[in-house]
Amino acid sequence: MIVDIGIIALKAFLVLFMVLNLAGVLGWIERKGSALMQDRIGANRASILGFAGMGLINTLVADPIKFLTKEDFIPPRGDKFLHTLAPCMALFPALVTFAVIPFGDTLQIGERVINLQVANLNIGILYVFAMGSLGVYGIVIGAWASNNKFSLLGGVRGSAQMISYEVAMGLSVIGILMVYGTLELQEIARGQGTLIREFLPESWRFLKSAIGWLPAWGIFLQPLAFLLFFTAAVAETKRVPFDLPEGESEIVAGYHVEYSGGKFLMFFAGEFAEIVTAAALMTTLFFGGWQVPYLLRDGFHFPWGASWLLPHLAVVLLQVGAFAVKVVFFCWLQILLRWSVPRFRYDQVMRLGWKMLLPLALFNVIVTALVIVAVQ
Amino acid sequence: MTSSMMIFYLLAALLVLSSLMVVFQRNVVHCAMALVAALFLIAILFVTLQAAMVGVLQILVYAGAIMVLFLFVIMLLNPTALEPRRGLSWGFGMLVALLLAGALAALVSHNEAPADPFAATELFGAPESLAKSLFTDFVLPFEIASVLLLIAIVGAVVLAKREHN
Amino acid sequence: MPDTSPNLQFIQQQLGAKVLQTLQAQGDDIIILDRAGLRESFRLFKEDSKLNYDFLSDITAVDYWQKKAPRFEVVYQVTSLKNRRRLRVRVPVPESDPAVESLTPLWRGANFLEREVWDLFGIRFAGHPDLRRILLYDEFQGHPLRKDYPVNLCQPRVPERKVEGTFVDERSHNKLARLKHELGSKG
Amino acid sequence: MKADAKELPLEIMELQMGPSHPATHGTIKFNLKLEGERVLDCDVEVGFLHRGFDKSCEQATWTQVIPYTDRLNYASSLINNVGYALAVEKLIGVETPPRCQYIRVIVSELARIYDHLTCCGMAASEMGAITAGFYMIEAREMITRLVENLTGARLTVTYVRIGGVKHDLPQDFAERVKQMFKTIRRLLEDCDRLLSRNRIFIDRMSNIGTISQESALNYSLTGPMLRATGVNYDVRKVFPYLVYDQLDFEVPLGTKGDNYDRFVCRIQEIAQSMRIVEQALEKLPVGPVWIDDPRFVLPEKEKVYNSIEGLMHHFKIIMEGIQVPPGETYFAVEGGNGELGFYLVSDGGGRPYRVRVRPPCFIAMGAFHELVKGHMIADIIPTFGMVNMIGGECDR
Amino acid sequence: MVPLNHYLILSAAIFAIGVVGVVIRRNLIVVLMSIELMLNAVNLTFIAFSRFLGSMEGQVVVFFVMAVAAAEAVVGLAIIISVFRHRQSLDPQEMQLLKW
Repeated sequence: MIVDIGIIALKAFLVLFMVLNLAGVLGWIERKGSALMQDRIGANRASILGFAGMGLINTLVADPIKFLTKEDFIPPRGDKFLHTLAPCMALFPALVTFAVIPFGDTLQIGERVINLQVANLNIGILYVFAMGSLGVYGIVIGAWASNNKFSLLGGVRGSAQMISYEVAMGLSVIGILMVYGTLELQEIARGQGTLIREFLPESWRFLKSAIGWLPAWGIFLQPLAFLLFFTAAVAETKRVPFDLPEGESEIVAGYHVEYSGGKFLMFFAGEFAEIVTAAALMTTLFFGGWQVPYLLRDGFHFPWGASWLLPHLAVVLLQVGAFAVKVVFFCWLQILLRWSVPRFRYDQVMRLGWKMLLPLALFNVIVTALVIVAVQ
Repeated sequence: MTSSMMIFYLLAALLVLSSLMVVFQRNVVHCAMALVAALFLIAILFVTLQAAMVGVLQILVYAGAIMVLFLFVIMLLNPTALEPRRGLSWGFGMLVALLLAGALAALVSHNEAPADPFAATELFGAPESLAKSLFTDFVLPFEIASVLLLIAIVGAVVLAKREHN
Repeated sequence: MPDTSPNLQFIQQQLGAKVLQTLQAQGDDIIILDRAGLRESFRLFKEDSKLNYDFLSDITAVDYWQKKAPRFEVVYQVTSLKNRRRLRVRVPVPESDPAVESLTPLWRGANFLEREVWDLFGIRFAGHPDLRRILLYDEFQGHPLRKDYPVNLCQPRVPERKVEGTFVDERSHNKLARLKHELGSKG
Repeated sequence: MKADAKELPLEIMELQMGPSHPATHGTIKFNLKLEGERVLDCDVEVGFLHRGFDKSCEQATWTQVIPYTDRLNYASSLINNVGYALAVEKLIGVETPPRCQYIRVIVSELARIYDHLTCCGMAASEMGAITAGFYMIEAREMITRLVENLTGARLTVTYVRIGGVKHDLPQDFAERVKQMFKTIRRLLEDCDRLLSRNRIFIDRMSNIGTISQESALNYSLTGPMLRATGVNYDVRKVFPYLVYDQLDFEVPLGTKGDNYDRFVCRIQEIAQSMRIVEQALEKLPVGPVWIDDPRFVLPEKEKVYNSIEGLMHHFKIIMEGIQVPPGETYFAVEGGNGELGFYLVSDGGGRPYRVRVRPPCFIAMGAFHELVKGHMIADIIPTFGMVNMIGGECDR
Repeated sequence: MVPLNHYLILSAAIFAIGVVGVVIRRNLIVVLMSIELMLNAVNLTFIAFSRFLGSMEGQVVVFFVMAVAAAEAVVGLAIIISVFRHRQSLDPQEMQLLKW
């Protein structure tokens, strides 16, 4: 009993630690990466002994200290309680979502089998959406409590945008749920361990030989869904090109214009934690989660017959490593996106969400259903 | 007292507190936030009753969508003036509430409710079983609900649309 | 250099006594106009198919304080894009009644330019829809481009404008008071 | 419901955007009336950077005005210098030697490229396309370095003098310009891929801030703002000055008069300006860069230090200023934002009696409310960006 | 395990609080929120009964209640917006044109 609780606590601590640190690292990567893209140096004081790479450590320590030592400003006619509550509500959902994301298969130590996932809920993906839908309160409440017209505009934009894209996001995932037949994220990840040929009926010989050797990842089975999910996820994290609630050039900083110090740090960390969460979800749903292609429990089994057996611990480490690499890749992709495109306008975002993504997601669901019926 | 009882009492106390705040806070946004808290607590109660699916839907639909809509409208209208505090219907309201609570409590206490719950299986409350009853026994109400939602959407658009000259 | 050109002669014919003088300096066409019926004169410049000065380049003024009899001169630059000609119109304005007709009905672009002349010279434009100060603040006293406005004149300090609903919270008020106190004890 | 119950408008929100707002470049204020996100009315308040340019000029000698003109449109201070010097020269009635004229054309066009790069780059980065903005700023930085090499200053150059330019071009100038243009063309190609063909950018820019040809003329707009509506008015072509009539270049025109047309006009003008500079460098004649007239030109340092006549000559020009005959004149050049006119009045002394600048972006701000009315708040940003209001010029 | 009665008493209390809100508040939005509270109190009973009787039907009904609540909230808020546009007030006492 005690050991079980200890293991869960350890897992939760590890996940939180990784997410928060990755969020901090992303803050540095964003600065350095954007500098790389824009032919500048970027964060040029953050180095240790003149070695720029060490600036990462420097930044990880210096950033929070800088934020935490700044004055915590509450606008005079703002709502003190809600003003304090809002950043917590922005950070909280991004962190708790990670509880259901599997970062590896089961790990066997002696007799004990440890599921590498903090909590295995049978409604996994719904829990993610439920928590994600709470994220909007951080914005709306923060915007309202600031007693500032710019932040109010940001709050209105943010609430409309997040509700709209949640719909498209939810519908885009339905296809994945239909293919793998479960809501549990661990099961979805396991379902992506096979090859596509297992999904195809015997009679579709040509397709089987043509693409059958591909791993059965969501991206191959539901490419359109991935595009929709990616778009909606970027919109949910409120980053360029969907950063209208912030819109620093038009409504200054939108919902967090009146935030400073530690509270701003929470918004800031919340945004990066959301990026990590979105990347983890993309990985889990569409890129096999912790799966390495052709790596089964006992080692590699290639489709052309060759195999290479590995010890259990090595397999688990490989899988966890693969998950981490994929997550970091998708974080980087989102950061790359931020520095490449201009911002949408409010009505354009709404049009894209309701008139493009939603019908496409419905279309995807229908096509998926037809294909599944045909295959069976 | 078992741990489940303790959890229940904690949740119940918080739920009553937040419900009272919904009714007695003067600031509309505070009311709305209290209602969000109440809905969240009810969702947790659902989960303790092995209705995780419904609990999550509760958060998703109520807290995630309906309440945001409420906040959206509050911000849109921005009713700055606090509502007048008139004592007229206070007594009446309290009377009704007390009568109602009394009647319900009396009914409940006379009722021979089963103290021991049905021994639930793993599948009870899972998405599969909910879906199965939804799409077999309740398929007609389900369709009617979708039509209702459609009507609501159309109605809302018609009501809130600006009249163009 | 001749003091007239076919263009200027044509204008003189059309406007008659309103034209006080025509000049040609450095190749520029200049006419000095009476301020009576100014808008109608400009309507002629703008709408006459031969002149076709349909583009208002600039409006400004010059203060000839103690140099000329009507103290001010409002100067208009109009351009004909079609004929590729410029015309400068100078309108003397006396100090006793510094006002001319506004050109805003003809050119909406005259709005800001006339506001600026009012702001800096104190010449009013009759018929201007919104004659407010533009570069300077509302509480500014005098018109700085007049030659009798000293260069180094200090304007009185303007008290903070009371805006409905502004409120300084107690903490920052105390901070300010402390700061003032500290500065006072030092200096 | 009563039949006469009229629908009340929703709460109209008044929003004061500026003067310290990230998109207003620090020095302008929009008093907006909003319904939701839609702009019902916009009252432009300028003057936050007013520093009495006209009054200051009246206190200075004719030459001392030149540094003040640097600070008008500080993104294209060389054009301001050239315009002012040309106006004074017109008032005096002298003409500079050909080499000087070519050099003035070259520096004007460099300044124009600088101005347009600033405008487009800032507009892009304000819309979130920061990378494209930085590419343009990188190109701009190269021009700044070149200008620094030529004039000794990066921004407030004070390069042009009445009757000449401060000094001749440095030796490897042509070579450096060639190198620089190569890089700028490459960077502009990148920006073209990132911006001009980006769907989001096009959607944000086109059909926003549209103004018709008639209104644009009525509002006295000039420069890229007017040319984007299709009016072919470029001072360099219509009233040629310097040697522009001997150089081959085109005037890019738009059709719709929206922000996208303005953007494209400016980008194409950069290409045309580069053509002009290349031609001018090729045709650059040898000869002096000053007029040969001791009344306006300072003597050489050698003479000042070694002969009493030289010293007195220097002293007279510096202390009393150049003697400009009484009279008045108006002279306009094509500035970065349009017709940059100087109206000068001289009473015959060493100091100007009146210096008036026709500020193109001040006049453009007069039409701004027309451009943004009916659009969303977010549309103010690209519209304002493409007007390219420069506080120094607008508020003087 | 918590007995069923506890859940029923709790939901009765919440329901009563909701009724109080509907009766005493003078703000249409809060009235609407109180109605939501009452609906949730009922939901709680359904779920509790479903658990104690071992039948999924309670949960299904809650599902439908949610759909109805969503529809009701949307239409209610739309009505509130249009009422506010006409009267600039959210006080239900002022909407008395249909009074006898």
